[in-house]
Amino acid sequence: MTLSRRGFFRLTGTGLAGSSLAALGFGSGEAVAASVRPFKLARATETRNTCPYCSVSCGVILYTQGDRAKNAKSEIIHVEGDPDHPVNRGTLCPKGASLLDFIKSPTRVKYPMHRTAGSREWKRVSWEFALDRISKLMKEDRDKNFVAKNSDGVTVNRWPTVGFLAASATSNETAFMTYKVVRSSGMVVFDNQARV
Amino acid sequence: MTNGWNDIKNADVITIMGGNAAEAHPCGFKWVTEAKAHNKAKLIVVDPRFTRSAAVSDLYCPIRQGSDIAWLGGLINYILENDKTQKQYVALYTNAAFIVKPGYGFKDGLFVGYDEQRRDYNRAEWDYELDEQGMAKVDPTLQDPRCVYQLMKQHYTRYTVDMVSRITGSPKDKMVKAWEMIASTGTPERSHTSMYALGWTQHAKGSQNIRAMAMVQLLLGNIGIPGGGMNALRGHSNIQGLTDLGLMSNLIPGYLTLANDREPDYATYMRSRQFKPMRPNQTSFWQNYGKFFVSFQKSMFGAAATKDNDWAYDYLPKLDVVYDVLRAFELMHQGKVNGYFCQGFNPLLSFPNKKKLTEALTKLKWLVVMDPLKTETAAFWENHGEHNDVDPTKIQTEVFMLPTSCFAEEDGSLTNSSRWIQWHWKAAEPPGEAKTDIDIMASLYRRMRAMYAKDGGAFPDPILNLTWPYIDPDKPLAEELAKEINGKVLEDVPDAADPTRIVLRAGQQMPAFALLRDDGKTAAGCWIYTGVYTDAGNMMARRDTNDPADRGLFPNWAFSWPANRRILYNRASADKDGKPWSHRKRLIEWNGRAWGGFDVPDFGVAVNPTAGTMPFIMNPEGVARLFTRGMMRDGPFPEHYEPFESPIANPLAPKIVGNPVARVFKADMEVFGKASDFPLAATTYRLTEHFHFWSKHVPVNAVLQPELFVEISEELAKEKNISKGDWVRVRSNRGAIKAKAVVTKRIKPLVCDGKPVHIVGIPLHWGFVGATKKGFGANTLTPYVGDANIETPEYKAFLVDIERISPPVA
Amino acid sequence: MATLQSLDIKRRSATTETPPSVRSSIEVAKLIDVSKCIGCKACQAACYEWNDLHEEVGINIGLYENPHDLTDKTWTLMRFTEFDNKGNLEWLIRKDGCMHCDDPGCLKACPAPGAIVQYQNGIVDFISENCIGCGYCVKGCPFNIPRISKADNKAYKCTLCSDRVSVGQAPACAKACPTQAIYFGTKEEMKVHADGRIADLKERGYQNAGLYDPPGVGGTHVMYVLHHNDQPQLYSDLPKDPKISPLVQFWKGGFKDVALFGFGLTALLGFFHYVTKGPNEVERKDEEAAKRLSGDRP
Amino acid sequence: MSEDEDKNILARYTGGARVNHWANAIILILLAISGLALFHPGLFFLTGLFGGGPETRAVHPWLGVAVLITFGGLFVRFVRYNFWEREDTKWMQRVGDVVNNKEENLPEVGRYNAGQKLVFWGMSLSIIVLFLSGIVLWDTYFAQYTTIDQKRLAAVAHALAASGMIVIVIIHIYAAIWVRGTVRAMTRGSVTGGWAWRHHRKWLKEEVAKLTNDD
Repeated sequence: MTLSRRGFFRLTGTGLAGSSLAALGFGSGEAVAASVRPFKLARATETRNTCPYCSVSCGVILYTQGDRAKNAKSEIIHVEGDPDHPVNRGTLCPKGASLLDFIKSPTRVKYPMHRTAGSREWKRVSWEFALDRISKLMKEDRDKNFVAKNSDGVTVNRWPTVGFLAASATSNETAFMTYKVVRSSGMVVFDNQARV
Repeated sequence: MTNGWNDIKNADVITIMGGNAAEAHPCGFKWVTEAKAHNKAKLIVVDPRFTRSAAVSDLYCPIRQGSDIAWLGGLINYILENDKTQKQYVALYTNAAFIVKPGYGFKDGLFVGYDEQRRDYNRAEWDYELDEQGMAKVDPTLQDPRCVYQLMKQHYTRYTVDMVSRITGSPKDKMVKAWEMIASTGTPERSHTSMYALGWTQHAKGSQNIRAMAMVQLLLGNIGIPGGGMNALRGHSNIQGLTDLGLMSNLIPGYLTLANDREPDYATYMRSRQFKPMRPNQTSFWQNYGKFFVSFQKSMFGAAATKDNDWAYDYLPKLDVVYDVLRAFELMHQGKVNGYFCQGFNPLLSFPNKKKLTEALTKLKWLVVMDPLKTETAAFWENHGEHNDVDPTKIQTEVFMLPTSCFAEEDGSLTNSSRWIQWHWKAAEPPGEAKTDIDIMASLYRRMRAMYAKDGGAFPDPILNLTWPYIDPDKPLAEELAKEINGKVLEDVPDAADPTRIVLRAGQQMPAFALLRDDGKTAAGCWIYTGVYTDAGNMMARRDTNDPADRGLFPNWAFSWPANRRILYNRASADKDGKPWSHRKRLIEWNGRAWGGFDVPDFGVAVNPTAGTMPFIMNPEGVARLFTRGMMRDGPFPEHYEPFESPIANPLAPKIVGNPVARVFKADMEVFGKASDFPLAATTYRLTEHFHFWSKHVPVNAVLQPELFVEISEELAKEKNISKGDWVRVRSNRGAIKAKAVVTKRIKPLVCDGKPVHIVGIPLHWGFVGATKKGFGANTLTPYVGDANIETPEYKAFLVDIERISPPVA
Repeated sequence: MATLQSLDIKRRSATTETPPSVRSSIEVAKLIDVSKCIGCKACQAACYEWNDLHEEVGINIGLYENPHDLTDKTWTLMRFTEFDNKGNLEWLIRKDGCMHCDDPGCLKACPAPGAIVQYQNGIVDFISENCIGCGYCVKGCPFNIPRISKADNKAYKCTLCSDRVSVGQAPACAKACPTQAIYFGTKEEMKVHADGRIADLKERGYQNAGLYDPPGVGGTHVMYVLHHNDQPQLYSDLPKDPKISPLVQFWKGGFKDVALFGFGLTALLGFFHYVTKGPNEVERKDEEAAKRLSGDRP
Repeated sequence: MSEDEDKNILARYTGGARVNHWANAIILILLAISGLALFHPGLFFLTGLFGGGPETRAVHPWLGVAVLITFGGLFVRFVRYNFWEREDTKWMQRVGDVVNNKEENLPEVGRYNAGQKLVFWGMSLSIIVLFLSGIVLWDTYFAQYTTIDQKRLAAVAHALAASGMIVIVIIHIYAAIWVRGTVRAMTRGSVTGGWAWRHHRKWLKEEVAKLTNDD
């Protein structure tokens, strides 16, 4: 072991007595507990995913508590970049690095909510109620406002009075499902975020 | 992106203009730093603000927002005047040699054929002269005064250094230095990449901004080359996928288009879409349009789509106009829309003119918001003081807020801007009772279908006949949908030469889009995605990190559309004989029998280059277009027009206000502000700490950028007596916002047309729900005007005024 | 005591002497290349998330720095400086945080045994259960890094993710950094890498580019590549030649031993005085003299 | 009190003064112990007396405040006897005789001799310095009011003043032991006439004169 400059001072300075004691076999200094925080992901389950924010689509690893055993509820406890991903190679931006806080955001919606005309408040409703009511509203409007032929008599089969704004962070599979449902109904007021 | 994120590392010169990659795409920007570190690349940043991209650039050139075409036109002029083009590439791979009709002309800022009443052009004369066989005439010497090269040269002679500097406010020395650096890549050994995003698209002439740089890239031979290309960085994680899958007002998956009212039947529809080659021996790939359309219809309507009913041609709606989002809200504002769905989208903050949007939503009978987060749109009827000053009792809209899962709670794929389709896996259950969007859409459809089956109603056929091949019809699986998008064989397809041999067996997943058919024997939800889920499995889930020769292509990582190709137009990386232009920039080459190399060739694998087939196989010309014919509504060459709200008159054509064919509704035209009332040039943008209106719900990001601010120069601050941290009010003719002031050296007044123009920067991330301090939407200020071609709103250039105010009472 | 080799302790606060260790491990370092930093704050976000820190949402005060200073929950902070370099604007963005000095002033100042330790790999870590919250580390630090929490009165600062490094991972900030402006490895490797970066910067016109590894504190395990290494103070007052303050050196150096010696000596002198000169006792004649003086009054 | 039977007894300290002194003394000892515990690693074990390191850190400044208050009481009580006089300088010049128990060579001393006065003023000064520097170091409440450089200076001043004070206290205690008959002044409030004659003759004379006048 080479003796660094600092080490030299240590030896010659106030530590002289102690060092000498140690050299004589007196292990001075009480063993005070000092250990690092345990690595918090040691046995967490890893799931590969893609950052939902921008179109770089960085690979991320979601770490969940629980080993998927029946009696352990999976809970995401950490998100980190996927080092294998060719584009981000484990790195993340400030949004990606805080994805956990997005998943756990206090303003996430957890239950279907409904606001009636003129009301000042939300009311929690059941899925059954919400879906029944929405599909009924849809059919009502479609049956009333569907344009089968235009003024020139050309078959156009469009439904111009209800619109759908699709997302731009949902999966392709969601997108295709949405496309099928929206277009088969004849809806034309249909767009996504690509224009903005 | 024509290329990909990793490929940026191969560039020698990188221009970030019309974007701010370091802030908006930090992990993609990594490959810029890699190019700088390992390829000795130089980074140029052209932006009104000295951004965090500029902070690590080699050259920063300021520019007034909305004057990009002038700057790029000057660059084109510089390249042509100084003879910096990559000559063989331009002569062979572009339409430089094509002869244009004699009727074409340009005068006083307008192309020939302008109709002021309709605010539109008659574009008939913007086309090639054809010979007797219907083939375009060319002059390979580029000397004919009516050839594209000469017309282009003539068009851009007006864009002198003096004129460009006068328009843009860019200092001449920096501007010319940047041009010189970019033009240095007009050689086979060097490449230049263009990285842009909404800084170019969010203008009334957004498409032409991009085209102008595309022309530069073609002149320098940088398309199809490693480290080159036109790279749209794009916005959301799956904005590429949503567009690919046709979730836009006029699209069918795979960039097919909906029919319009003038196309009553399938034959008429196909006539304007199956482009015939315009030069001998060209591919004109869109000749296959029918195969993609029929396969799509089979995927949608299955057995109900038959040859006899024109493949259920009438099941899809026809368009009288394009119902883009600006029109959607205009119609809503007029009371013509009754119900509206917002799926993971927050239009109240995303679209221009918030006041108009609130009025429009108020006129809806019902609104359904599907989102993991509580959005401002869902809460548009809630009173939030000055941040959303409405009276709920006066709003009669019925609103549903449906909780959806987020990315972490579902399986599926996303398509990034490199066109990589990547699969992701679910890690946990969604909170509370939240459901996936797939389940919600399926539930709505199932209820509709049941009602139509039972009670009938308006044209129930497409609803009743929609294919629904899912094991659990109420809960389709992402994998089932992925297989559907890929497509499958419906009936056995025998070999044309040997009918005993079955090429495609019924039930099999489609292996490639080249095998799709227009006889109803194949189905594919989105032809460009064919290959994502074959019989070999889920190609999107591939995780092979091998990258032969460090090209940055990663051919077996996930799947890249089309056909797992990583760099579009890669045939152009080789010369006419199929030899790479340079060893350093090689991608694919002709080995005498076939094309091969690092990437999947963007070309017929067995097409001998000596046949004269040119690289741009999607175009009927076979070459890339410097002159776009009538494809763009606002001109075959990009021309500089001022923003609709501009501090100066257009020095090139002072009488013309804005893009002469940009889409403006009448009432919106009336609320444009004048420079005399609103003398400051404003622009909106994102900050790296936030993602749109989403991350403000995230506590960590709220800590990193907690409160709305605007950025102004020290000079303007002095003039207006504003110090850093002061409260200011920013007004446009449409509204006013209050914000904190950030006074910075990073914004400087620019001298344009002889007078100083002050710039006000307005970040857009704040609203009235979330973890950040409440703030005003930047869209309180922005004008409601859309790009001439794709209707993107002009968020990047408008006029405001600013004043210091006393702090609001808490 | 930590058992992993990389976590063997080299020095421990307020311990008269740390026993010499049989094992020695490789020194690690984090290299922050300011010339590649885009100020995106990913490092800051990653730090919050990894360390489970929930900082308060603040306000804007006309700056990009948020929060406005390091806190007990913000262990790293991007600091922004706009520098007009003869007409060419430069936006100098520095990631501030613990430098993990080889001669740590905090450790020197700390009075609580084992509250601050320096591992063999160079990481200077605060062991919270031993911390008494006196704030001496704040006074000892030449970079003004540690902060005392109002919640639990303990000192906090960057740990260089000692928990990650101990299991062979890079610190959270280094892993997150999109542009490799933060690089992590052995100190030797980081110096070699820095040489390459400095050569590149010189080629791009930054003649004074260099490595900030200040010898005044024995070098650091967080180093900077600076375009203007001749003027580190440009980067939000990064000290030009940091060292442990002479006042702290005096206070925490030999003085404490001298003082104790002084106390003992004083007492000892008294003792020897007593045994040599004896007590000063009142004698009978004094009492009588007093009586005389006062007559017969008691 | 048979021992005192043949002696004159003089009152020296009132009950209040004694309570004040011992309160101050006890707190000061605790203050010194807690301070030393944080001052030298070798004495850190003393934090155990206070319940541990954080508790010691927390209690020390409050003890300081208590010392300031109790010493303030002593200061008010005794400051008037501690102004420097000409004899004190003379006394100091013959300090060698003091040490060698040759009091006969010294000038007559009033209520306090020069050494005692130095202890008084030394303590006063140390406590002022300790209090002021202590405030600067008391981060729990006052961290934001000073710069780090000021804090460093305060830390050094605190350490120096504390060391000085501890030396003075040691001398003070030793002097009380060495000069027999002194301790009772603070335990019983009185001294013998002989003690006063021997050490504070001028004071004795003044006291006697006062009594005479009272007659």
